[in-house]
Amino acid sequence: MTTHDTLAVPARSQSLGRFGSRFAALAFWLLLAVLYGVLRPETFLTAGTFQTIFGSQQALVFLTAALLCTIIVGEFVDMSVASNFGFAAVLVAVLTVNEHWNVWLAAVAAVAVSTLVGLVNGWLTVLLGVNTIVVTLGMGTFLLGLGLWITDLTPVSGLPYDFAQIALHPIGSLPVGFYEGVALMLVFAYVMRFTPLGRNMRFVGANREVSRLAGIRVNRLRLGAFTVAGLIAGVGGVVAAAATGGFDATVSQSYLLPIFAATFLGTAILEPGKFNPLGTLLAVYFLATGILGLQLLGAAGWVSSVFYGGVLVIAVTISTLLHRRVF
Amino acid sequence: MTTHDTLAVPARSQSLGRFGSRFAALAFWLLLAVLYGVLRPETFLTAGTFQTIFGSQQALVFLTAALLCTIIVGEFVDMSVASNFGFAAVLVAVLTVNEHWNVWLAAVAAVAVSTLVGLVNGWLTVLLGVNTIVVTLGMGTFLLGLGLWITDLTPVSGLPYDFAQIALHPIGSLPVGFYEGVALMLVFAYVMRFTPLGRNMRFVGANREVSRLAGIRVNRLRLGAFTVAGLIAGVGGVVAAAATGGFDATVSQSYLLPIFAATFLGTAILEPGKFNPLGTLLAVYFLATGILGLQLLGAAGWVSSVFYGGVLVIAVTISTLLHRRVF
Amino acid sequence: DTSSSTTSASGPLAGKVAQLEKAGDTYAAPSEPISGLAQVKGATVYYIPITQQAPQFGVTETALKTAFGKAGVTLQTCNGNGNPTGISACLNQATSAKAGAIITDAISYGLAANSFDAAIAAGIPVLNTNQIEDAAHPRAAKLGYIYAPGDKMMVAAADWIINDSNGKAEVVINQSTDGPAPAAYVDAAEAEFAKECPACKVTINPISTANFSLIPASTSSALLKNPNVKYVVSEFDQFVQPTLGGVQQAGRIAAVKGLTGGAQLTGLQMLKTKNFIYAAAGQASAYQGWADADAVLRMMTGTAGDELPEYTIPIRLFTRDNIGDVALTQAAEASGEWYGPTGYPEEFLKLWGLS
Amino acid sequence: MSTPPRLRTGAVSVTFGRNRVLRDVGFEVGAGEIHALIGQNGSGKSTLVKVLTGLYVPEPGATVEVDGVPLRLPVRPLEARASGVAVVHQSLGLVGEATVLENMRVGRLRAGRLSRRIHWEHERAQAARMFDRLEHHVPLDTPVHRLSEEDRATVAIARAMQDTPPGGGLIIFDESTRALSRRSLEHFYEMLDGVVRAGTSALLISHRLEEVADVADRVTVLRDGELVEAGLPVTRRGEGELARLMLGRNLAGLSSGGGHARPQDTPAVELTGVAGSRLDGAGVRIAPGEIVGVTGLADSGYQDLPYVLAGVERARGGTLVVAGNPVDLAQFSPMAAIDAGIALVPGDRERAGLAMDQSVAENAALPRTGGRGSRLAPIRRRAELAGLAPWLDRLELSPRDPHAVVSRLSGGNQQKVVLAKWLARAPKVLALHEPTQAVDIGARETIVAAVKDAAAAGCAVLVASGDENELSMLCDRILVFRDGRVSGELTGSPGPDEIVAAVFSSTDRRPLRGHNEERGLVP
Ligand SMILES: Nc1ncnc2c1ncn2[C@@H]1O[C@H](COP(=O)(O)OP(=O)(O)OP(=O)(O)O)[C@@H](O)[C@H]1O
Ligand SMILES: Nc1ncnc2c1ncn2[C@@H]1O[C@H](COP(=O)(O)OP(=O)(O)OP(=O)(O)O)[C@@H](O)[C@H]1O
Ligand SMILES: [Mg+2]
Ligand SMILES: [Mg+2]
Repeated sequence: MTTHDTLAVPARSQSLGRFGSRFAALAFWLLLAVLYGVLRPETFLTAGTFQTIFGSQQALVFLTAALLCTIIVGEFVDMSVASNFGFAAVLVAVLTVNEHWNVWLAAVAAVAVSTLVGLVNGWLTVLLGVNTIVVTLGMGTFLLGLGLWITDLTPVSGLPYDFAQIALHPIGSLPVGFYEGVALMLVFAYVMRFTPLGRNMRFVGANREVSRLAGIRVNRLRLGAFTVAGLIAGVGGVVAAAATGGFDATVSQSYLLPIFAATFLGTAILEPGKFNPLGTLLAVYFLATGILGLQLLGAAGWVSSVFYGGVLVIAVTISTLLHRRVF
Repeated sequence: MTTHDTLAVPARSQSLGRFGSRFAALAFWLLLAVLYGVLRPETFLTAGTFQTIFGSQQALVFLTAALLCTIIVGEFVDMSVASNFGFAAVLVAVLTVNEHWNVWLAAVAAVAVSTLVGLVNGWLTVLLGVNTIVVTLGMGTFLLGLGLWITDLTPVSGLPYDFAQIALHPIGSLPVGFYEGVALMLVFAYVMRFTPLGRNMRFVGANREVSRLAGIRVNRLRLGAFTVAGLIAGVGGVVAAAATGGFDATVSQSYLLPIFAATFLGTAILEPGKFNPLGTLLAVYFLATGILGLQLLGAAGWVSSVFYGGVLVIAVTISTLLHRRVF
Repeated sequence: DTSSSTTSASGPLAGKVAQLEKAGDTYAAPSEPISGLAQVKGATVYYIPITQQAPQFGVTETALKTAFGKAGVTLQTCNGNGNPTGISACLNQATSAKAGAIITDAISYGLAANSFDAAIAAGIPVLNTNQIEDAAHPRAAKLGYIYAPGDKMMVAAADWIINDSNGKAEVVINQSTDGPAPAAYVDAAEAEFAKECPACKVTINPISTANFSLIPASTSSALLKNPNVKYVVSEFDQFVQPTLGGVQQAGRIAAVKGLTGGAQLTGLQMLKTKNFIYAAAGQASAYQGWADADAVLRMMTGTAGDELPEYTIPIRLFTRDNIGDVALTQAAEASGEWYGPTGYPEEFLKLWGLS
Repeated sequence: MSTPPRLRTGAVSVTFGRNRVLRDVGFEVGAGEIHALIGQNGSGKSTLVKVLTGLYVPEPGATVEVDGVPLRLPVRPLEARASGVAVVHQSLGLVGEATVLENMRVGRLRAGRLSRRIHWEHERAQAARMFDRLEHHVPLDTPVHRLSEEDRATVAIARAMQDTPPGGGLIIFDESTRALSRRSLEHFYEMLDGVVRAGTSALLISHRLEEVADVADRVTVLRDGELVEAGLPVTRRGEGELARLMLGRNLAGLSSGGGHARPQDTPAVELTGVAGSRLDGAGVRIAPGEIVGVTGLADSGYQDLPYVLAGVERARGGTLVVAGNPVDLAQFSPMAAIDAGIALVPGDRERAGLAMDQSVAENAALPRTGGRGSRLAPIRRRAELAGLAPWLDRLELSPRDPHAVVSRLSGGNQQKVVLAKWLARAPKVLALHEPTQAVDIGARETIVAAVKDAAAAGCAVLVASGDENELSMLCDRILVFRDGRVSGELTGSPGPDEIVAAVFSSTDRRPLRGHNEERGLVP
């Protein structure tokens, strides 16, 4: 990594504080793993643990990627990604199981609907100028209701087994869904770091007028970000439905806090103070590690919330303070 | 109302669009009530309906008031109010039922803890400069976990009957909790409209640096806003626990969407484009009316989500468009 | 609320209700002993309740922990969080950790069919408890079912209402939509009303764990639509408080009697303090924990073959009449003394050759 | 015993990270004087002001006294106010949507004893008193964004004056006057003169040395965070001498006018009949190598011309011909303009010039990745940096670090980055709006030279400015606007006086303030 391939790197980028703020969270992750390994070698230090941590977070990876799309172009938090994801998941299940569509056709239809939802979000926000939170919160609640309606408030399941292979087919010891999520984030990171598109996105996020004057088609980019966010949420929903063989419309709401937690925690990793795809990916697995370990130690269900909340505040506070001290 | 007591009111405030955007939502409310009355006179046009609409929204009124405190001074959405409310509610129940404290003492302790939580939020945000969403989201998740912990993940109940009177004592045909919520919002509206404090809050929300140079103690005001938000959430939680005789920690999460929906819908009522206490209060009852009517018409549980989401987007979009035309 | 009500001794189902109000005399235990318990020592069994939010699973979990402790088996609990994704994650975690066995509680097979399939394919015994047997996945060597008495509890509540109202009640049942089993339980209650009380009118109000905030509103609108309703049943304990909120909002708290199924300490405390609840049906969740442990040990050791013994989980109806004799403590709840004599752990241990 | 000075600072030092920005700065402002604080970009002027307003904490040992009474450090804004110190924020610091009355009184509003209500009659009277003292009146109930520029300046001064007791106190202006047109500036100093005559002091920060020479009684000079001169009387010191004090070297004669116009058959740019929000039939022809200025009164519309030319503001009608190719103005966009080789340096740096949280290099490279071209081919960062380096050297960016975050640069250095960003593109047409705002006189020279070099290389330059000095330094000819169209033309490298005369069509360019000697105020 060269020093000049990052945005917003201060002059003294070699300084200790800087380094600290960049890798503090990673060091803490390692420490956590070692700690659990020492405390529970027989259960934690097994292939099963590894598989659980890395094989179970696909939904979160897709959801955080969708959230990042719009956050990076400066739209404050798209509250509809979770519902959109959930709607795609129930839609593919309902169309296949209740309406007897071909499952692949149903999957394409579900992704198309999610993408359209993203486009409508974008249209309302970008072209009509309605507040982002209002639009996405309203759209999210609306979709949740629709999802409950088409499923009659009950979980729908019964997707065919071969369809499940798009999520579960094992490669090495991990399901293919893991690689899909990682590939998505790597592509995202590549775009952000190395391409004009990524730079344009960051600038639109930082200052719309400056970007417009530099010839960036700001509104198109923002609209695109909303649409792609819808697309990613839709694909994620379809993969999640495939993995469980069905879905329940209300599930998506339980992702809201973890999505935000992972995305904001990502701002404390690798590129402190900035939303970044790889930091977010690491944050997802970091949180999964912490919670799994605590479960193995025998902690009860409440511990995951305490952990999510505590780690988020502490990590970002430390990162903020270290980051600030450098200057 | 004198002409100079408004911030951000344009000169042509008498114009039709202006008037429209101010009262469009109210007219729609009236229309809705008439419609339901015509469709279901035997059930909708009863005292029971009236009682249900106005006697059931205390929790939302307190929660939206808490959210407004920080939004008005320019902090983007305090995500912890719902959890803080829930924590106060379970704390009073746990202290009284499990720990056998005197219930009034427990209530005071719960409110004190909530206020402290608000203060910590403020300290992290205002003095350490950590991102508002991170702090409040993290704190909210953390409190949710703590609430689950102290209740062992299950509902706690058994608060004494006379304690319930602080929420349920009937005055006219409505419980006293209704009047408490309305009084809170009226005081809030008075402060915002007539006092120096309210004017200072709006200025801090509009431009921190200018306010600081004008001699407003900006950080103190922001810290105060967070603390008062915690206080209001705590009082609301205690009242809610009194009403049901106990509480369940996870319930608070289900308020998240309604709080935001009502608060943002409030920006389309009375003072378009601005967060305002009375508009929010009306939005709360507006949403309650709509949902109750739909339920009386026989719609299922999903309808409330569709209604919340749909009304939010449509109302704020119309308000945005009307408002825009005026300028 | 101080208006008192005693079970109407002259009501149509007085005898049946009186029977339901009594604690049982014995807990049934299987007769066959288990052999080869030594081979499962050190194994880890996963316990996956649909949500830890419902109090009864905590009681079962405690009993399981005690029972397995005696057998040298470790218990690992994983919260299903009330949704298929969470449940799948738990099942997958157990599968990749090569669990000795998996016990699911109140989770229908179809909710996470792929993950159930995967666990069974990996050779892990799966015990599906508190559920209806899935037609597409019948019991087999690696898949056992223990049926829950949820229907009995709902029927008990129905019986009490029929008796209390002298055969002419209007009832709202807040039915959980979290899976097919709760619907089946309420169906049983409806059948009981149809059979025993043709004059009764039952309204179903569907509610769900994930939409807690909607429960008060939908309850109060159900009451507004049916102004003569005198009884409101909450299917499980965790729904009592929002249900109560709905009754309060409709201004009907004085006129309506509340009931709950799946009663644990919370509901019983409300019963005792005469807060809204008039009757509560509960099942012996502690005993269920021992029964689950017994069944799983049989599956793990191969003692059972393809057939598990029948376990009957006792239920009891608590009312304002008999609640005075019930010790409302966590210890009492965990011992199972509310439902019958507390000697059953000994009997199980005897079967396991551990006493 | 002599009376203590109005303001005395002692040994004020400020360090950011490892960067010592102020070093033992001690100076005094006397009663009833206008005291100028000058220095190069990044010399620490704003930092000093921010110490006085309490935003920055000075290192231990610093002292700040007002009328001989020491203030606690770090300064509490309310204490400073109580002792009579007021600050006028950059760009005047008014909240546009609020009314004049609210802007005047916020932070001072008093609540009724019981009701806690604001007594608007009292507040109104207080505000009106200030306008009486200034002898200028502004409608109290109008939102500030509806006011004319002059009235806004009046409100800003009136607001600051509330903190100063009549005949006492100190008002600090940190480049507050930067955006004011000549007419407003005259109005501004007329009012300020009245205030200062009554005994109030003013501390003035400005890069317009002409302004300083005209209005200041004494001057304090900072260089690299250190005091060069403290309280030097300005009497008869010209701009040149002030510049020498500031830069520590002689400026090679203030240049004026004279590009390298190469009048040819085809103009590089030809705008005709442009109609827009404020424009009504405006037009301009610029030959390759020519530098053309446009100016006029504040609402004459001249400021819109560069934005129309760069496709940023949609014109309702009119034609544009670039290098012989006609362009549809109604469909014109920034992207098309960049394709056509047109670069715009906007006037509002914070809003339209730079993304403040990004680095210098990223900002400068943005035009390369905006515009047309592949979106997914990797960026070549090394090449971008190499292209930027010479411009950083030429414009003397300080600190000269391409990876520095822009928000940490001083205002003038930020302006240099905006220029570097567009000059490095080697545009065919350069549209500039107030290009040398906020930069010190030394940097102004280099910027002027850079623009002239670009012109010499064949670039056609349009400069929109209300600053007659800037125009006179840059332009070959100047078009004066009135009512949205060109009303007059000055050719042959016109001087500042000529420009002002043409704009205001009254012959006198009044001095900003009567000469010091005449007032007899020189200590
Ligand atoms: N918050 C900050 N963090 C780091 N460095 C800063 C900060 N603020 C200012 N500086 C640096 O301090 C120095 C002095 O800046 P200051 O703004 O006081 O200069 P100035 O004299 O006002 O310049 P200008 O004439 O351009 O306005 C500059 O080098 C600037 O980069
Ligand atoms: N509190 C702060 N924290 C960080 N950076 C700051 C702070 N205050 C100011 N700066 C930065 O320090 C630099 C100097 O700011 P300042 O307000 O002095 O600009 P300025 O020199 O007055 O601008 P101009 O010359 O355009 O008038 C700017 O880049 C500004 O963004
Ligand atoms: Mg400055
Ligand atoms: Mg400056």
